[in-house]
Amino acid sequence: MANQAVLGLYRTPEAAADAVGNLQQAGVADHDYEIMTGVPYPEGTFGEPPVRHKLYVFPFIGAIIGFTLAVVEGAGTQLAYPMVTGGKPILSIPPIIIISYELTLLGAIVFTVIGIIFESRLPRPALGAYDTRITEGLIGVVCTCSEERVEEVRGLLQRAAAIEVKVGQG
Amino acid sequence: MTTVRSGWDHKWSMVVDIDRCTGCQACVVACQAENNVPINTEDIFKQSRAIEWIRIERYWEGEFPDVKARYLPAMCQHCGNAPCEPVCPVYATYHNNEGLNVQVYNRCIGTRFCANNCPFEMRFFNWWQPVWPESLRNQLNPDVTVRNRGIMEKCTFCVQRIRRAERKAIQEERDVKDGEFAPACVQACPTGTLVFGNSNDPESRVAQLMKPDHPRRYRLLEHLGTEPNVVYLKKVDPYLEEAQNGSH
Amino acid sequence: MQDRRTLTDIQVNETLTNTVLKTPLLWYVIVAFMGGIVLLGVLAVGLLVNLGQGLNGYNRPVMWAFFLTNMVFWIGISHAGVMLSAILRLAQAEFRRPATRAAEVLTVFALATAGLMPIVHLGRLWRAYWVFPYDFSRGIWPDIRSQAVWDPHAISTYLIGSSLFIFVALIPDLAVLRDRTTGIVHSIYTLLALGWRGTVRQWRLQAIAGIILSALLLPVFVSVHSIVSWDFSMLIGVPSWHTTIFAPYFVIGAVHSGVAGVITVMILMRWLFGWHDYIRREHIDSLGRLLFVVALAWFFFFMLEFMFGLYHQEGTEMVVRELWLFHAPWNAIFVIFILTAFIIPVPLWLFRSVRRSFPLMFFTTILVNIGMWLERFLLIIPGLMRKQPFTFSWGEYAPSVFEIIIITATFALVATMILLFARAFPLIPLGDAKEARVLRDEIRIGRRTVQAVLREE
Amino acid sequence: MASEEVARDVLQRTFVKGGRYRQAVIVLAAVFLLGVVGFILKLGQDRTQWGYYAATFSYLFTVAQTAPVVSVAMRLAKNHWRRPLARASELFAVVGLFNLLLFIPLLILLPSIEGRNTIWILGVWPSRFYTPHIFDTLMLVGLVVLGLLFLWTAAVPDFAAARDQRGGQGRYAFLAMGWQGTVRQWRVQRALLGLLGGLYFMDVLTTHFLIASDFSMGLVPGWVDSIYPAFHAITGLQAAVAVTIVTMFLLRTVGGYREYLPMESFWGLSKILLALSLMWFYFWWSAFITFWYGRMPVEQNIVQLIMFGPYRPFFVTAFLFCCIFAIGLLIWNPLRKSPAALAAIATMILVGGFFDRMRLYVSSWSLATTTDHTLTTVPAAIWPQVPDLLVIAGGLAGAVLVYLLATRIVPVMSIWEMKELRLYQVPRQLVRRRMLSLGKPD
Repeated sequence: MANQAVLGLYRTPEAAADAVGNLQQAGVADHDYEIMTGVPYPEGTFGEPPVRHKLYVFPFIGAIIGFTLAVVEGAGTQLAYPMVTGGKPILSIPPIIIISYELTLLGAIVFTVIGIIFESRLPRPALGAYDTRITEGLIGVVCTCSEERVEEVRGLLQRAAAIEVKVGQG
Repeated sequence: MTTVRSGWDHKWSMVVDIDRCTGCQACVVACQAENNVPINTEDIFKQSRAIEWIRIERYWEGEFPDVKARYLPAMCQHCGNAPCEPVCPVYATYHNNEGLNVQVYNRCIGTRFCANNCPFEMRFFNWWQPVWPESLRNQLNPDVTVRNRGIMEKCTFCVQRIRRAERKAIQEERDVKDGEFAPACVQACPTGTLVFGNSNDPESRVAQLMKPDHPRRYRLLEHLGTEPNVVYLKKVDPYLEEAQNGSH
Repeated sequence: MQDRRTLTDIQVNETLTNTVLKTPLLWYVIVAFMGGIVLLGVLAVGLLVNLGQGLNGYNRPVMWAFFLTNMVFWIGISHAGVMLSAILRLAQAEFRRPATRAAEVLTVFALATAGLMPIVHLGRLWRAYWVFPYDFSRGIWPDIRSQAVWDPHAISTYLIGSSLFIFVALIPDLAVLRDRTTGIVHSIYTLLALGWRGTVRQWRLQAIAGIILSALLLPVFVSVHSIVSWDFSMLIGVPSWHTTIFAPYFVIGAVHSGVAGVITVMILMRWLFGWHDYIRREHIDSLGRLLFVVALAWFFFFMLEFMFGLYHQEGTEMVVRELWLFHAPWNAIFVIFILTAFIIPVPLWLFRSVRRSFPLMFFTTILVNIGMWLERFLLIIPGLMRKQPFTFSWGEYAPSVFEIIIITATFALVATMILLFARAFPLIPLGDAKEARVLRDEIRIGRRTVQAVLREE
Repeated sequence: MASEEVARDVLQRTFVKGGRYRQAVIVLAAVFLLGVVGFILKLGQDRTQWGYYAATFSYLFTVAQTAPVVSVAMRLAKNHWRRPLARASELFAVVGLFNLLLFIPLLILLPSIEGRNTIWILGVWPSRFYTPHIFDTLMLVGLVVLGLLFLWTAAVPDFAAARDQRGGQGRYAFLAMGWQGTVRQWRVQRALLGLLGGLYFMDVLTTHFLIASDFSMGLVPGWVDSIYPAFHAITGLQAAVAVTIVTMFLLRTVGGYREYLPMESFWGLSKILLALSLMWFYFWWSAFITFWYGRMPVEQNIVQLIMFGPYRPFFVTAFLFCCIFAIGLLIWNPLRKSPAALAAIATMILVGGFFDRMRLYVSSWSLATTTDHTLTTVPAAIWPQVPDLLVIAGGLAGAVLVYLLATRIVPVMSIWEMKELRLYQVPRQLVRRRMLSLGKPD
C-alpha cells in the first residue's frame, strides 16, 4: 500500500514547532516527518532530534585514495624513466611529498562533496509533497504515513495554525 | 639508443686555456656552420636574441690609456649537476651517461624554465622559425636537426661527431682514440685554446690539463656547485688580478 | 551604527535574484564592451601561435616577463576568495555573508585566467598538455621534479576544489531560482538544484560542509601560491629570486591584493545591482580592518625580503636592488609600487570614516592592486636582467604591444566571466542573507542597545 | 556567579596563597641558584661553549615575551572567549625583566661584525659596541617596557578594585594611580590597550628578526635564509599559545579558577595552536625545499649544520614534537575539547620548542670564526656539560619564579573583563532551541 505525504505550511517557526510537537505526541516516528525551510534555522529550533550523519568519514577515504595515487604517480614516473636530472637522486622524495600533498587534499575535497550530496539524500528526482512558497519564507512540515493515518496527521498539522495542509504521494 | 659499448667509460670534457685565446671568433663561425645555427642579423643582435652556441665574451679592463681586452670563450658547461635539467617538466633535457647535458628538441615545449636556471646563460630559444637564404640551403649539415620555432637549443659538444667516432670505433672494435675527432669549435681554433676529449681516460690531453692541482685551473661560478664539465685555465700576466675580477 | 531594514524572504529573493531574473541594461553594455577586448586578446594569442613568441618583448636574459608577472598577479587575486570565505566561515564572522560567494567566484575565474598565462607564454603552446601525467602515446610522463609539473597539479586542485565549494553553497539558491522560474530555464535549474527541499538535515549538512571544505581549501590555497613562488625561488640561476622567504611572501602578498580585489568587486556589485541593503558600510569597514592587518603583515615580509637582499652584501643581489632604487625607469616603478601598495592606502585605512566610505575604499583597493602588479613585475624582471656577474649577457626588457593587449584582455576576461556568472546565479548567497536575519539580536544595557548575534551554546 | 562575587573571589585568591605556592617558590628559587652556580662555572669559557646559554635566553624570549601577543591578537579579533585568558598571557611580560638579565652576558659575548659581509654599519662608540648590540638592546628594553605598560593598562581597574578592598591604602593605591572608572577613563584605557598592543606586536616581530639574525644566523658565514626570522617568530607564537594553554590548565586545576576558565577558551586556543603547528611545518619546509632544490654547497652545509648533521637528534625531536605529533593530535576535536589532553600537547610543544632553539643556537654559536665568506666545514656537535644543564634549569626556573611572584600582586584573572563578559553574554530562546546572544559593542 502506498504511503501518503501530508504537508502542512506555516508562517512562523513557532507554529511549525507546535506542529512538530503534535506529531511527536501522536507518536509519529522521527524519521517519518521532515521540516522544510527556506532559511537555515539553528539545529533543534523546531524541537526535532539532532541530525545524524557520517560525513566525516568521506574526507578520510578521499585523502587515502588521493595520497595513494600521488605516490604511485610520483615514484612511478621517476622510476619508469631513470634519467639523471640536475644530479638529483632518481627517486627524489621532496617532489613526491609536494605532489601527494596536493592530490591528498584534492581527493579529500572531492569525496567530501560527494559525501555532502549523498548524506543530504540528493539528488532527488521528484520533489514529492513540496510547495514553492517554502523558499519564500513559509515553513513546511511534511509527514509520510500510511493511508489510514492521513486524516489524523492532517488534523495534527492543521491544529498548529497551518495556513494550508496538502496531501501528496510519499 | 646510446652507442656506448660495454667497457667504455666516456666523459666528454673541454679545457679552455684563456691564455691562448685571441678572440678571433673562428670557433663561433665553425659552430654556426656545423650545427645549422640560424643566421644572426644585426637587428637580432640588437634585440639580444642572437643564437651562438659558443660565444666570445669580451671584458674591458683597466683605465684608458692602458686598457686590456679580456676574452672568455663560453659555451654550455655541461654541468655535472646541471640546474637546467630538473626544472624541465617534460624531460626535454637530461644528463646522459657520457657526461653530456642533452637537449631533446622534439620533447621541448618551450617553458624556457631551463634558460632561466642556467647561470651561464648558454641556452637559446628559437623565437622565430629559422630561415636561410636560398643560396645557403644546401650547406646545412645533414647530421644536425634544423630546430623548429618555440624550442630551446644549446651547445651539444657536437654530439653528432662524437657518435660518428664511436660508431667507427665499434666497427673497428676498439676504443675511441684521444684526439681522433673534435667538435667544430676545437677543430677551428687556430691557437689551440680549446682542448676536447674523454676526461675519464687519464692519458688524454684533457685529463692532463684539467687535473685538480693544475695551478691555473678554475671553473665558472664554482660557488653554485654545478660541477661544470668545462675547465678554464687562467691568463698568465701581470694583470692576473683584474683578469679574475673581470671574468669572475 | 546605521539602522538596518529587516527584509522578508520574499524581498531578499526579489533583490538578490534580480541579476538573474531582470538584468539591468547596463549589464549588457559592459559585457559587450569587455567581450570585445577579450576577442582582441584572443586574436593576439592567435598571432602568437601562428608566428611565434618573437612577437613579444622577450630576449635572452629575460626569458619570462609580462605573462608570468600577470599569472602571479591573478593567482594572487584568486587567493582572496577562498581565503576570505574560508577563514571568515571558520571564524563565524558575520560580515562574511555578502562577501563569500563573490569572493569565491572571483577566485575561480581569476585562477582560470592565471592558468592561461603560462600556456600563452609557452614556445609550443599547442603542446601544453604534455605537462599533465596522462599522455600514453608519447611513452614518457612528466618529470615531477619540475615546478612546472607541481603548478598544474596545484592549480587544478585549487580550481576543482573551489568550483565544487561554490556549487555546494549554490544548491539552496538554485532551489530558490527553480521555484521562481518557468519553462526551459525552470527545468535547467531543477536539474542543477538536485531536488533540494531545504529540510533541516540538508541545511545542517550545508553548515558542516562549509566548515569541512573551508578547512580543506585553506591548505590548498597556501600551497598553490607557495608552489608558484617556488617556480622562482628555487632557481639558483637567478640569485635575487633564490631566497627562502618567497613562499610566505607571495602568499601574504596574494592575500593583500586579493582582499583588496574582493572589496573592489563588492563595491562594483553594490553599484551595478543596487544591493544597498546587503553590502553595507559595516561590511566594508570590517573588511577594511582585515585588509589593514594583512597589509602590515605583507609589509613585514616585504622588509624581510628586501633586507636579506642586502644582508650579506652579495654583488648579484645588490645590483638588482640598485636597479630598483637608482636606475630609470625601474626606480620610478619602485616608487609607484611602494606608494600605491602601502604608503598611500594603508594609513588611510586607519580612519573609520575612510573605511566606511565606498568611493574611497574603491579607489584605495584599486591602488593596492596596481601596486601589487608592479611588485610582481619588479620581483621577476630585474632579477633576470642582472642574472649573474657576467656583465656581457646582462639585458633589458620592454613589453611589446601584443603582451599589453593580452594582459588587458585578461582583466576584461575575468570581468566578463563574473558578469556572465551573475547573469545565471545570485552573487550573494540568499540563505546566508536570510540566516543573518534569523540570528540577529539586540542586548539592552541601560540606555544603549548593542547589536548582538545568536550562537549555538 | 555575580559580578561582585567575582571581584571578591579573585582578589581573595590573589592575596592569600596556599602552602603549595610557598613550596613551589622555594623549590624554584633553589633551582635558580643552581643555575647561578652553573653560570659561574661557565665563566671564562670561549664563545663556542655558550650555545646552550644563548638557546635558553632565546627560548625564554620566544616563550615568555611573545606570550602577551596572544592577548593582543585576541583583543584585536574581539572574540568572547579571550577574556578569561587575557591576563594570564599578559602577565608573562614581567618575565621580560628576568630575560634582560640573561641578555647582558650575551651582549658581551656577541662577536664584532668587523670583516663580515653584513648590512650592519660598524658602531662607533664604544669600540666593543656594534650596531647589532645597540639595536638589539634598544628593541629588547623597549619590548619589556611596552609589555609592562600593556600589563598595567590592562590591570588598572583590577588594581583599583584591590585598592578599594584594602581600604584605599598600600601598593594597590599606588598601582591604581587613582583610577575611578569614569567613562572617560574607560575610553582612554581601551584606546591605550589598542595602541600599546599594536606596538607590542610590531616590537615582538622586529625583535625576533634582530635576535634571529644577529644571535644565530649572522654568526654562520654564508647563511642567507630570509625566512628564518619569520620562522623564529612563528615558532615563538606557537610556543606563546602553548604556554598560555599550560598556564590556563594549571590555573584551572591547581589555582582553583575552574569556573572562570570555560572549555570554550581552551577550544578556541586549540584551533590557533593547530594553525600555528601547520605554519611551523610550512615555514620550515619553505626553507628546506629551497635549499634542497638549489643544492649550492653552502646551502647543503647549512642544512647539515642546523638540521641533519651533528644536531640531528635535536632537530628530529623538535620536528616531531612541534610539528608532526602536534598536528596529528590536534586535528582530533575530542582532544582539542579536553583541557587535560590539550595541556599535555602544549607541554610537548614547549619541550620541542626548546630542542628547536638548541639546534639553532648551539649550532650557530659553535662556529669558531664568523668572518669567512661561506661555510665550508660543519663543526662537530657540542653536547651539554653539567654547567650547561644547570644554566638551562636555572634559567627556566627563574622565569617561572618571576611569574609566580607576579601572580602575588597582579590578579591572574581579569576582574573587569569577567564582569564585562556577564554584560555581553545573554542566554536567549529561539523557538525550541536555547541559544547564547553575544553582544558586539560598536
